[in-house]
Amino acid sequence: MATESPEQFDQVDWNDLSRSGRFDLSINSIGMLVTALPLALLGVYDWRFVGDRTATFEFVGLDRTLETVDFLFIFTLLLAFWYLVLPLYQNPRRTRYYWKEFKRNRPAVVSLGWLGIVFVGGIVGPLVMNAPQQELLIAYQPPVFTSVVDTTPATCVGEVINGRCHGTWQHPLGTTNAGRDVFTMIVYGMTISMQIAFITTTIVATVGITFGTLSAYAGGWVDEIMMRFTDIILSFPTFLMFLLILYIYGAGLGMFIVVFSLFAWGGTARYVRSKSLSISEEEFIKSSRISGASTYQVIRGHVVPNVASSIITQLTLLIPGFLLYEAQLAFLGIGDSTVPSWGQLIAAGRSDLSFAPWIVLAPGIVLFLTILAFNFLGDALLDALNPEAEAENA
Amino acid sequence: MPSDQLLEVEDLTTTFGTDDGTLTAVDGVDFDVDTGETVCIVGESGSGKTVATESITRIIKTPPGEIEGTVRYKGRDLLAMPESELRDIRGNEIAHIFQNPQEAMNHCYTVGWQITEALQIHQDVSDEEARAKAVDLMDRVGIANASARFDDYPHEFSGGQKQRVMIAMALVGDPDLLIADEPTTALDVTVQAQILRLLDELQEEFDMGVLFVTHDLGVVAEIADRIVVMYAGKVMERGGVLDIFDHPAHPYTQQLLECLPEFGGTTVGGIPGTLPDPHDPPDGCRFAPRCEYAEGACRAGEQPEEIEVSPGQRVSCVHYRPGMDPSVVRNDNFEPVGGDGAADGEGGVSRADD
Amino acid sequence: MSRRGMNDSDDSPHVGRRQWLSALGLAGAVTLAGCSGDGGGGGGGDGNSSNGGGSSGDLGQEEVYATAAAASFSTLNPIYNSEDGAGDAIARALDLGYVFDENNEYVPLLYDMSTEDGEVWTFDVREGLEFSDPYGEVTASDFVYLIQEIHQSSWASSVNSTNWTGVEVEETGEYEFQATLETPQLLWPESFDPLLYPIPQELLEPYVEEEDTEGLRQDEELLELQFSGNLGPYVLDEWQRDGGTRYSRNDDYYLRDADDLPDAFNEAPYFEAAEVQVIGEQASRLGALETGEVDSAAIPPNQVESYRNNDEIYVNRIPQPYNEKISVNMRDNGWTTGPGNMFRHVPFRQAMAAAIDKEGLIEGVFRDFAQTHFTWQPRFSNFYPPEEDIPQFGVGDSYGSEVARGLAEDAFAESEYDYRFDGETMVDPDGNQVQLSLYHSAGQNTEQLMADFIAQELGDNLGMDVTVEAIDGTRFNNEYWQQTDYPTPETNEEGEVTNVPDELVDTVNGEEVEWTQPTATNPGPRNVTSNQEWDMSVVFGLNTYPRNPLTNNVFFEGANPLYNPVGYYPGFDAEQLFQSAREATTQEELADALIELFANLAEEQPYIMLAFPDDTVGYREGLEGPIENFSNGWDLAAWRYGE
Amino acid sequence: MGFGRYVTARVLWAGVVSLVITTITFLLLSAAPNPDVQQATTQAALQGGDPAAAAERARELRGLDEPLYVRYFDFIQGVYTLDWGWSSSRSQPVLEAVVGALYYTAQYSIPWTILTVILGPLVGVYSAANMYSWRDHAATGFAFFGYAIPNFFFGIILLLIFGVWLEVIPVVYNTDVAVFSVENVVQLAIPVFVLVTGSIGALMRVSRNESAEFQNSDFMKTAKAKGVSPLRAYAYHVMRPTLVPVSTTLVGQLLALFLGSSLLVEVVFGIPGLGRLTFEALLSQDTNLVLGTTLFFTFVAVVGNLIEDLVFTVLDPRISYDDR
Repeated sequence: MATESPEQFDQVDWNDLSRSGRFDLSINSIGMLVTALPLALLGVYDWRFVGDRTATFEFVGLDRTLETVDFLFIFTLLLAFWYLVLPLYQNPRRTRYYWKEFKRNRPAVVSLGWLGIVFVGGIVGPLVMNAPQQELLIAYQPPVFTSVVDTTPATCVGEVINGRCHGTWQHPLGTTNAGRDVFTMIVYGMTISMQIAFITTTIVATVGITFGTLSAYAGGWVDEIMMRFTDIILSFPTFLMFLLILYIYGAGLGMFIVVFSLFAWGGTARYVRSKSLSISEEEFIKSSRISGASTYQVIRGHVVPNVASSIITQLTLLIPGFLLYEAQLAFLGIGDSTVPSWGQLIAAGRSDLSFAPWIVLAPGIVLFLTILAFNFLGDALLDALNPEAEAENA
Repeated sequence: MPSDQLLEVEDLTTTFGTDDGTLTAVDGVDFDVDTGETVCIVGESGSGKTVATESITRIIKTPPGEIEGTVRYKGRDLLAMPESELRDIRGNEIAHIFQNPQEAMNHCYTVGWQITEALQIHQDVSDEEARAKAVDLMDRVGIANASARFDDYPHEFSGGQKQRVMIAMALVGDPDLLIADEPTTALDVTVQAQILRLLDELQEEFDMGVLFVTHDLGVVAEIADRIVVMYAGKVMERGGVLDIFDHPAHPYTQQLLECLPEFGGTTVGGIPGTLPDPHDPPDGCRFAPRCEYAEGACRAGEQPEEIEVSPGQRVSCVHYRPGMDPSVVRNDNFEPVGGDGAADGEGGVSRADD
Repeated sequence: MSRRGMNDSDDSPHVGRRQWLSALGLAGAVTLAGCSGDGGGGGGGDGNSSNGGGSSGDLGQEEVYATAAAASFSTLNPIYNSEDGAGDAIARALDLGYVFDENNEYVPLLYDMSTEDGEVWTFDVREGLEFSDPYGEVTASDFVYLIQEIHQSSWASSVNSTNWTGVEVEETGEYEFQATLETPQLLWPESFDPLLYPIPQELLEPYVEEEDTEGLRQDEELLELQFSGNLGPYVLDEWQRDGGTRYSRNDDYYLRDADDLPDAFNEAPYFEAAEVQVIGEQASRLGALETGEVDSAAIPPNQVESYRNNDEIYVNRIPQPYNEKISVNMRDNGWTTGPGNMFRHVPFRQAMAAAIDKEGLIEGVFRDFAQTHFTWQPRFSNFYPPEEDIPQFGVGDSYGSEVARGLAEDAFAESEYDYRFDGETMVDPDGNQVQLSLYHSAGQNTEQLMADFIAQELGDNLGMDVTVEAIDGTRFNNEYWQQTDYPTPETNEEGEVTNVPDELVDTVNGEEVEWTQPTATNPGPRNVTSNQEWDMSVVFGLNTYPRNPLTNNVFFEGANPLYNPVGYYPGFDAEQLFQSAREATTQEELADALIELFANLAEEQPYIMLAFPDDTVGYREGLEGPIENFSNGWDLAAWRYGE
Repeated sequence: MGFGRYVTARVLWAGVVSLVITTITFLLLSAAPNPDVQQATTQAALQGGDPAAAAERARELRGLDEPLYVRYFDFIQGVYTLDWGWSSSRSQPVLEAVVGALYYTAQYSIPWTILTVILGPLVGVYSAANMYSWRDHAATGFAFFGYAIPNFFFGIILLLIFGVWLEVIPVVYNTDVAVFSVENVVQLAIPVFVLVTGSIGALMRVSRNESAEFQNSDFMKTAKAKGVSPLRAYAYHVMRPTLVPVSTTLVGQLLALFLGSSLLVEVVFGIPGLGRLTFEALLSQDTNLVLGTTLFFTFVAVVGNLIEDLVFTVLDPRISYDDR
């Protein structure tokens, strides 16, 4: 079984980084810098020079506005590419090993496939599909292969047989009360879900790891204060507080992401701290200290790689929570209505549920499947990245 | 074999169904233990010793495990017995001590609770009686201030103390047979000696048969009456402790002994090679792939039948078959070190003990 | 002010006719959530659902008359209630002064009103009205005390206080009192200003002495209507804050003995008990209707057809005076896309009105259950101008890209800034597309549909880029719609204005206008703005007051009326028209002035007027009483199940 | 440190946390404009009075003219003396509103909690005992399903099926029925079921994985060797250590659901409980009530975390009080 320790996987690429020191950067970091720089420039350009409502890419003729959330999203995508995907490519042997381990869990493979679809759909969909337009006259078209009483839709796009309007392939999942195509809206919702997933993950990981390691290495009363602070964060009724903020100040998707991820890192920080404490006791850290490695290098080279696998798992299991919160807010009618999320779609169809259930069912099922997929994936990662757990289950 | 033995194991075979096929951990093993006697099962880790002992009272999980053969305890076949009847024997007549005292106790309960548990399951005793007996036993196994420590939790005990508690736990039902599975392995050397001494004393006191599993021949030398050498689920050699230490017949036994520093310890790195794949054991002698004397006959057919090489000492090796030359194996490379440390050993028959 | 919707969140109260000004005064509290949901502010259960198959105790199906409210009530204290839903709940146990019947005739309940000249009004209090013990009979002094010590006090902040500003009240007999208005008003009762609840003087006295607002607000007798005596068809038994209210029949109901009312009242009420159930979810209200748990509910237009096929339910369509319109911000913080607020140009507003297909909107969003809205009156109003006198933007020839663009070009010509069409696109002087935001209430499906429709039409026909944004009604009201922190004129001890700061002075149509009485909903000239900038909104609908259109002076009487959040400066002499309407001594004069007013408003489009949605209410088959008229519910106490 | 001192320290700390969160809430709300004052101002303006004076009076009346710290201390004093003010959106004292809503919340929360606490670990351990059997797979599937399906979505679907289509449960929550009546059981069955499926999944997973570890542990072997019956072994030797990690998950799960999803469930099913109370208080900008409900939820969260800590300590004798 797990004769190769997965930790080695993490160690290698992180060690590469730490060994090379702070100025002699690895290809990953160079790549990250090289790609993030234009993004930052574009961000500054968008912020300083482009009018509030002018499309960011107007100078090249593209009519697409980038919001702050989009910039963050692209940034996290770059991070994921340079530090997650590229290392996998750089070490094909390990990747193959991982794939072999991972492949054994069939639901997880299916889940990964589904999330892949959501991811690609979220990135590519909005580029190739037009945003769903309101067409009141074709409101409430049923999904293909189904039919409804023909008084439900304003006009029926498909055939009317025996007083029932039949769905068509033009609108495979039907249309909303505004005549928007449900399928298109679901594809657009994928972008939102992926943005939530990637950005929150990055924020939680960054804050959690920083806080946890700092706390562990500072020790003493600093550690005490930091951990008590974490306690408060953990008992904070985030959902309630967000409602409060929303009502007093108003908030969009960006605010949602920031608030929820800023109150979600408590568990990660606690975990990283305890792990760092135990690792710091281990010989190799002592020896690397003796050999003159700085605290930064120790954390970077030893602590982070050692906690990485657990954190990836933890984060995978956090994401569904965020998606759920977004949907809940939207359902309450207080989400960010300018973003076409699945939750918004569910909320829009809620009052029509009894006669046009597909408006709620389609995004609801997609949301359900996505949350399910993240859970399966998290479970599989837990097994694949943690040989002990694997051994137990065998 | 006479049926008045305390424990007779015949043709014991334990297999596990796994994803990669059937794994045979113990493959047709026989041995027996008599009252008041200490029998040691010796072998490398993974040779099937533990599985063999745990198969006796069917502690092995079935499934995935599957146990075949006969295990007669006081004439009754344990393997054919219904589970409920067997439960009355476990912990009451046959007790177990396990390798890792750290893990073998439930961290959620006090040691007292855990010691008395077996008693209260099997015997109709009041809480007070149980407690009194447990405290007595704890005292007996050498735990100071036993009545106070009765209510302590396992994590409040040191490793050696835990093993003492485990022993108390095993003895609380006055067992006739004690199966001790590497009870000293996890302990440091001084504590090991104390525990061994304790076991020795207790065996006499309780007049038990002891089946002792270990890979440590040093321990064997101290306590064993008889030895069963196992390798890859098969018995390689068996006999009285003196016979085997004096003139080990099987190349495997010889190599095991060579690892002992008292015996000159030439092969410091252990025996070269690894155990065969239990899913697919080699033909012929299981040890053949690692045996320096192996020849064609070793690699064909079944494991060789056991051949008596001296009274009570039997070996499973083709070289002792009639018509073979045992001296190929019994060469002079083997030079057991005598009790006084002098290396004389022509024929290698000096006494390690006694 | 109402926004009706077909989704469950339009639970918030909309303001009934009874309390029109309270609504205005509390525009904050009332239009906030901006919607109303239910059907109608008539006198009773109309808009809500009425339930013949209630569940009270052991009573049979038809012995309980229950209505369902979409939202729970903030208060049942008659002095402080400003919500329509709670008004209905109070009305079960406590009658108001008078109602209008289906022919728009005044029907006296507690008192009759009469006048010679519209200036001095005499109130004749009905005899035999009894409070509960120990308060005794209702007399003129109770009403006079209520008006003078509560409504006209400076401390009580009652919701009706504005109605009585400047009115002199005098007790002239045990059952008679007189009110003298500052200016004559022929349609005073129609304005619902002189509508009063009966409240015992003795109950109020301790609070008046202490000027104890909180105490009055929180008084249990008021909150639980414990003094209601024989003054309502039912007696309030219980107010469950979330569940609603429960009543039992009032056998002593005074109208049983009234001989000036239809005979149906002799036996009223016809139910042993009554309930107002709070059912928040629209789907649940409909579900309850379908399963028979309740048997009347407002039906969203897109489902009317399916309910029409239901044998147990009939659907009434009740026209309403509450409008759907786009508010365009003509203040300095509007038109955020560039310089020169184009909303200030009449042709531009006309262009917007012409760019939106009103019939398409009504068909698509309201499924034809709405009327087109061209001027500030519904068509059933007596003061609706002749069709040929008013432009009908957004229908027929006055709809479409060409018309709209033509009008927009006129507006560009008026503007000092170089707005123009660049191909299909409307661009600002820098050549960037005009980009505006349009707010609607969060969670309001109908509003969102409408907003999306508007955005699309303005995009297609005027080449504007309109972003639709949802916002919570309360937040919109506080941060965008109103400004409570505004400059105030200096006053002397008598409260006379001595000096008006420059910020409160602006030139309107060449004349200098002073905002001597700024309000949160009209905090000053266009340079005084709300905290947040905004362009367009459909968050609030407004009442058009068809019974007494003079009331519309709060919106349009000059540039500085009470309610003008959008900063509209009339381009015609509105003040003069209102004045002549007020001074009219005959119905003809009144009508002439008002018709001219509405013709002008149709031209000016102070708000981009879109539609008057009808209420569509489903009733249980057999219920007698509901009418398809704005007055629906006036005789609620006499409603019953036919044999 | 002894157990007593440990508990004292934890309780004190819980007090501190609640104070911090209360303070944050107070600051958030005091930074927002007060709708009451705005209303008074508007009112005054319409009456022709002086809005500035009216605003001043309204502020005075509500004590808003005092410096922030005075208001803060008054507020804190009010919080701890249970004087939570008057709810303007419901015309009743805040405490009364909270207690009234709690009555309905408790009606579904108690059965939900009990069922979760009992069923979660039981099914989890059962699942582990039959690992990789069809029962295990069924239980696991159910766990994942319940975990992944959004409660509110599940709720409306079930309401649609059982309430509207099949008409076996009432569509409208009836507050009139007695707590212990068949009607109440019927109308609460679906909300409780939805919440249980939501909370039980994680518990089952944790119980299953943890007990899988324990049932293969050496001490289980010891127990078996002692002649302990399988039932007793599971009940004592597996369940007990499993409860330690499970208790953590349990409190966390219940709290998360209580503070988040139960609100949605109340909205979906029309239960006038605490969640809806909070939500409606926010909608109507009823400051006092918002504060009151926030306080209550904070209190629940803090107490929940406290209980979690204490239970953890009690259940796992290895935890020494000094470490935490």
